[in-house]
Amino acid sequence: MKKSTIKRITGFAAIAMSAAIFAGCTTAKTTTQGNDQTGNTVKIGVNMELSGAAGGYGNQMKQGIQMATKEINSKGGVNVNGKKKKIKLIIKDDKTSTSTSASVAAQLVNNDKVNAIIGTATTNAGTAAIPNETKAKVPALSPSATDPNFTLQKDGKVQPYVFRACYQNNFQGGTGAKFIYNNLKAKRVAVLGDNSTDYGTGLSKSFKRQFKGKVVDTQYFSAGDKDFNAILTDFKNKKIDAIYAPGYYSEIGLIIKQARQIGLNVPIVGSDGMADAKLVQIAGAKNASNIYYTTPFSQTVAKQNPVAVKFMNAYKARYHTDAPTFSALAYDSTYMIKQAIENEKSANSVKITKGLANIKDFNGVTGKISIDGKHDANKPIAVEHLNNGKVVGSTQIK
Amino acid sequence: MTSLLNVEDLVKNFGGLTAVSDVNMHLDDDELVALIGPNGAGKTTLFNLLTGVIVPSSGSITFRGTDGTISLNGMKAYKIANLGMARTFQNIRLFKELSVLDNVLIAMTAHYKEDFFQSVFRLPRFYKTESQIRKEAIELLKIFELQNDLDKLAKNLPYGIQRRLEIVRGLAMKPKVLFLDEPAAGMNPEETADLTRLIRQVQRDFHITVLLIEHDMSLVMNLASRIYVLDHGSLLAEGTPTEIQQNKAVIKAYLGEEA
Amino acid sequence: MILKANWKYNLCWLILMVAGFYLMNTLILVGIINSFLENMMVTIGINIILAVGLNLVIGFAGQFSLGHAGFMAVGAYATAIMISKTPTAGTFYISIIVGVIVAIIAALVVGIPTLRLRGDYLAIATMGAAEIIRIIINNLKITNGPSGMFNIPQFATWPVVYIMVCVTTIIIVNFIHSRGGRAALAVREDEIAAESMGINVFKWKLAAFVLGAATAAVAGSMQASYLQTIAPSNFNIMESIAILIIVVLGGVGSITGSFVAAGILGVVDAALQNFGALRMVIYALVLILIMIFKPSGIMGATELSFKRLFNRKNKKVGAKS
Amino acid sequence: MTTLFQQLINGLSLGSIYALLALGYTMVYGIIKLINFAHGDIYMLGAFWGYYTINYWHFNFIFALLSAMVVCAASGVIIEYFAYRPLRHAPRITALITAIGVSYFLENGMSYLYGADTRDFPQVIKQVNYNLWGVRVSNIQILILVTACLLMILLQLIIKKTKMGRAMRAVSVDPDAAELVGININQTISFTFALGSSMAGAAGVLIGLYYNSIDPLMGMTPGIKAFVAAVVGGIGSVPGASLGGFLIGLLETAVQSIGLSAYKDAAVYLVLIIILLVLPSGIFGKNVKEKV
Repeated sequence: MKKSTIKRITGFAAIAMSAAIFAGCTTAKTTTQGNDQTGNTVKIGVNMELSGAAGGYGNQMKQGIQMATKEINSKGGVNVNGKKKKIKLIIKDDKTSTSTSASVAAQLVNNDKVNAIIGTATTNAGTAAIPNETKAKVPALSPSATDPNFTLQKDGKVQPYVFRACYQNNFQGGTGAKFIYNNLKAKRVAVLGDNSTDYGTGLSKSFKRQFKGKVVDTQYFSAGDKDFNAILTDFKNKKIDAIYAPGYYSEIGLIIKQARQIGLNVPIVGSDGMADAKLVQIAGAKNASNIYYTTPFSQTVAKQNPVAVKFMNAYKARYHTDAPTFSALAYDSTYMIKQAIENEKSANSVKITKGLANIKDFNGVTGKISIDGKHDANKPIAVEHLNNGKVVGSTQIK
Repeated sequence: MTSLLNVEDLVKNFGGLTAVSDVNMHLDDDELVALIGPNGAGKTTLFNLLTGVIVPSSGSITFRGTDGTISLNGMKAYKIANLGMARTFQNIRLFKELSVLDNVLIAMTAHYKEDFFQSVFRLPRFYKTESQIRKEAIELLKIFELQNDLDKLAKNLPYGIQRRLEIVRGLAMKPKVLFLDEPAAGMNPEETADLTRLIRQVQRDFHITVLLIEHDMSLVMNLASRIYVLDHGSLLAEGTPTEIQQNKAVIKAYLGEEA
Repeated sequence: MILKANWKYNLCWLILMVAGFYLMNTLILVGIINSFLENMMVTIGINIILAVGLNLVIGFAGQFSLGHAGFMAVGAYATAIMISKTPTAGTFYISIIVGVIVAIIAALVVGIPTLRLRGDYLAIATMGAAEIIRIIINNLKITNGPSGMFNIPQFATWPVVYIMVCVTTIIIVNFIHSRGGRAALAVREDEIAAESMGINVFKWKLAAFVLGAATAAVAGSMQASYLQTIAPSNFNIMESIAILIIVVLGGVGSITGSFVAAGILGVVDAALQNFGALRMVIYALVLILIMIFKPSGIMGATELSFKRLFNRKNKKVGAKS
Repeated sequence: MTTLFQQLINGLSLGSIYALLALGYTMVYGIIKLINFAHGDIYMLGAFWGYYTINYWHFNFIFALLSAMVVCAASGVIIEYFAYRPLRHAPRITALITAIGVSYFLENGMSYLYGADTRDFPQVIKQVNYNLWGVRVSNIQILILVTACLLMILLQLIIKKTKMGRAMRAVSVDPDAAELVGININQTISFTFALGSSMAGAAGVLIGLYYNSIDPLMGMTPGIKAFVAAVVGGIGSVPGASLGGFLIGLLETAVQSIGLSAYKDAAVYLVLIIILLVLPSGIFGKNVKEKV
């Protein structure tokens, strides 16, 4: 009787011991020099939210990446140290799930041996992929992960293999705060943010931190909500000068529509998640007046930017609709990787990482992009102004 | 000495319907009492009241426990069961998907202790209690000739054996009173004869009080020392089998006016 | 007598566990299992812990809970918060215990009122409770709101997860085959009969529910520290449903089934990554078809049992001689 | 005071949407005890049908609404026939998983075929706001409220007064006994699905028009809320579903108007749990006790 127990306990001890010993072995062996470029292609992995909660945005990004790749390949490919290599995209779906994103990243870097990764759309899925990317020394460039700490390690040092092509929340939220206070001269503001993503809450928080006037009320909604009448009715009674509403166009469009219908006509200021033609379609052109949003991808600014004009025309020709910001950001991400390869004259993943870190004044659809020491994308920011559903002006914010 | 179980002025109303009204009865140690009555007389309702499945509207039920008399009114069914009252069900309620042995072991739950850590980490003490309790269960099953069916699922047993297992399961609780709800229902004469022997054996060997609901008069008259007759929720008569057989009111209730 | 018979089976299980461990270890050392496959296996392992715990509640105690992800969240955040503050292996193991304790408290708070409900009503109430837990986490400062927490130090390497899968499974299987487990089974089979057998139905329901919640917390701790990232959206209704799917697909009331289904779904999930938007369509179709053609799940209610294997062999030998 | 009334209107209009969806849940659950997770997605199908027929076939509103009801009724019947009927005697949890599978299939199938983007619903009825003593009501809000109430009354009449309704009630109480007295169970269940799904189809078009925004995942959140509403009202009961819907709508509005918008869903679930604890089968549900 005693025997079996003792055996069991010793057995457990054996497992635990060997676990401890072999855990050391297994982690010790992973010292690679990154993934080299092989054959006639440069492999770029796409770790993207193609299904699940952010599936809609992920698919827009996929379109941008595919467009850029097609363009590059039709011109012969990427110039790797004098030789033209075609880009091979390996697109995988992470379901908007952290665990799947980690698995996708592992598969891309280990099985497919990609040289660089574009993705993910959301911060949460992105951070889950970082350990696997770092282990394999493959850079990941996210078109739209906005959390300020996304590119940082716990101790505040930069994540060596993680980059982003978009603004981080503090910058964009701060810009919104400055614009509302300085340009709109609004002193009493209500915040209505998307509480189901880091994007909406992150912007709300940084806005509140940096706004010099008074934030009268802060309310939240979740992605998928359709009825905002209760909150807006409440806002209407609070004598506010403006609403700051960071979120995506699908909900902000409804907020604009419902605010105007209950006669709440104060300016509504949002972020680049709003910069989509669908915003006006959902809100209704008549309602989409007195609307402002911070964006890198201003349609008016874009007219002076040949890269952007080309992109917008190509997008419209292919998908029969105005290009969404997400597609533009993903399109830029693809070209940034191309630029990094050509600058470093190598498509080895470690070299691409170095190339990405050194990108300066890259001419993208979303403006002149430079990667800073925190691997954030620095680019000019503009505030676009909508009236009757049309962009009537844009203001550069310094 | 007071009776083992004492029922006074027991009433149960369901909405406007009185299912049991002003029932007085008592059960003494070691006797076999039958409860008879036409269909819908409230026999099973009375059982449910006594075992705590339903709560009486008024009246009292008291039980002589080890330390004095306890009122059972409003007590939870499992607590009443643990005082020493076991029962079977009219429409057999065995744990169908479990083995014969498990059915009996479950009934013994209150009679042994197993600490969570003992059982989860399979400490020596666990094996000790487990083997002891199994031995006990198997011995009990042996008495009722079920020792060869230990691992069979209860639902796969023949009907008569299921009835028998339900009685064994009740006995495994080491009860002071055993309530049997129509144990002979659906049995052929041969099975009924077996059952009669069985109940007698139970009462003799285990020295417990048995209260029996039954329609089979031969069985009742054979076994019971006293009989209660229930009709329309109230007690019609009480007495020995011979007394009941000659009671005019009872004959009337059973055979209708013309008798 | 029982003891002698039992240690043989126990030894078999022990050998199986150790052999599994060394097999996996060797495959990693020779490079057959790379970090992608390791990732897949760890995910499967975490899902096994979750499914086995939920199977205890649904399959063995017969209580339809749809709130498993809520308890997982409790464990995940306990670990994430604690090891982000003090990143040591010791803190990690303490954080698992803390997660389990908090999950037990949460399970008591949720279970004591709701376990009076039956069937679908219980399901919807537990689902609501889990959502409440998630919404609270989503709005707290210490949990970093919807952004979730990342850069969590990795202490849950695959051997840790492997051992946790073994430990939680042993605990639950041993619980099922003991006094408490039998009482829970009686509750599942027939509450009224169980009550009249002197079984405190509510107590055993609650015990199973709490034990299930505790293992879910362990799974949460593993996930937080293995993935190094958690967010409230990982623990929504869909996650609870995903765990339920594993349990039902494997067979309600079969621990072996939960293992098999978690494995199959893990492989299918990894294989479908290439299908983009089509993946969930395929997944849904597979799910519907399996349910229609195998309504009781892959394993039904049967278990892999060395005892039965031995007995079968003995019977054969007996027949020959 | 005006604000209070305005919020009341907001709550009622939100509630009428939940009520409309809850009706379908309650009917299907009432008859085969299945939480039809795909119900919210049938509502989505209705909205998309309206979107395409109005945009491309230039249906007028009434015709789009009626055709959406027919199409959704048909898809409900087809889903029941292929996915649920084979499982009628299987464990209920199996049927539930199948329902979840169907829901995933519809959501992701639509995303795959038509894209996961949000799109704007054609505004075939011009929205007009009426101002009554400072309280604003739009014509579409009134339309939805009236439709919800009319459909509820219609359903109640069908269930209480028609032969089919009697059959439905019989099947819901005891399918075996119903079959013995000559009721065609398959037909009755199909009819129930048709009826419930056509409600969802109507809701899809109306809500599409009201909010002007539809997407393949639009059925998920309201679907769960509507189910909660049905449970609160007492699942299986038609007036209960409507009452539950309005209750949830008002509650959400109240929580948001006092500034706790982040906890609005938590409040809904909390009230759900409390109501179930006091009334274990919801407000109008019958508490069936097991006979011993």
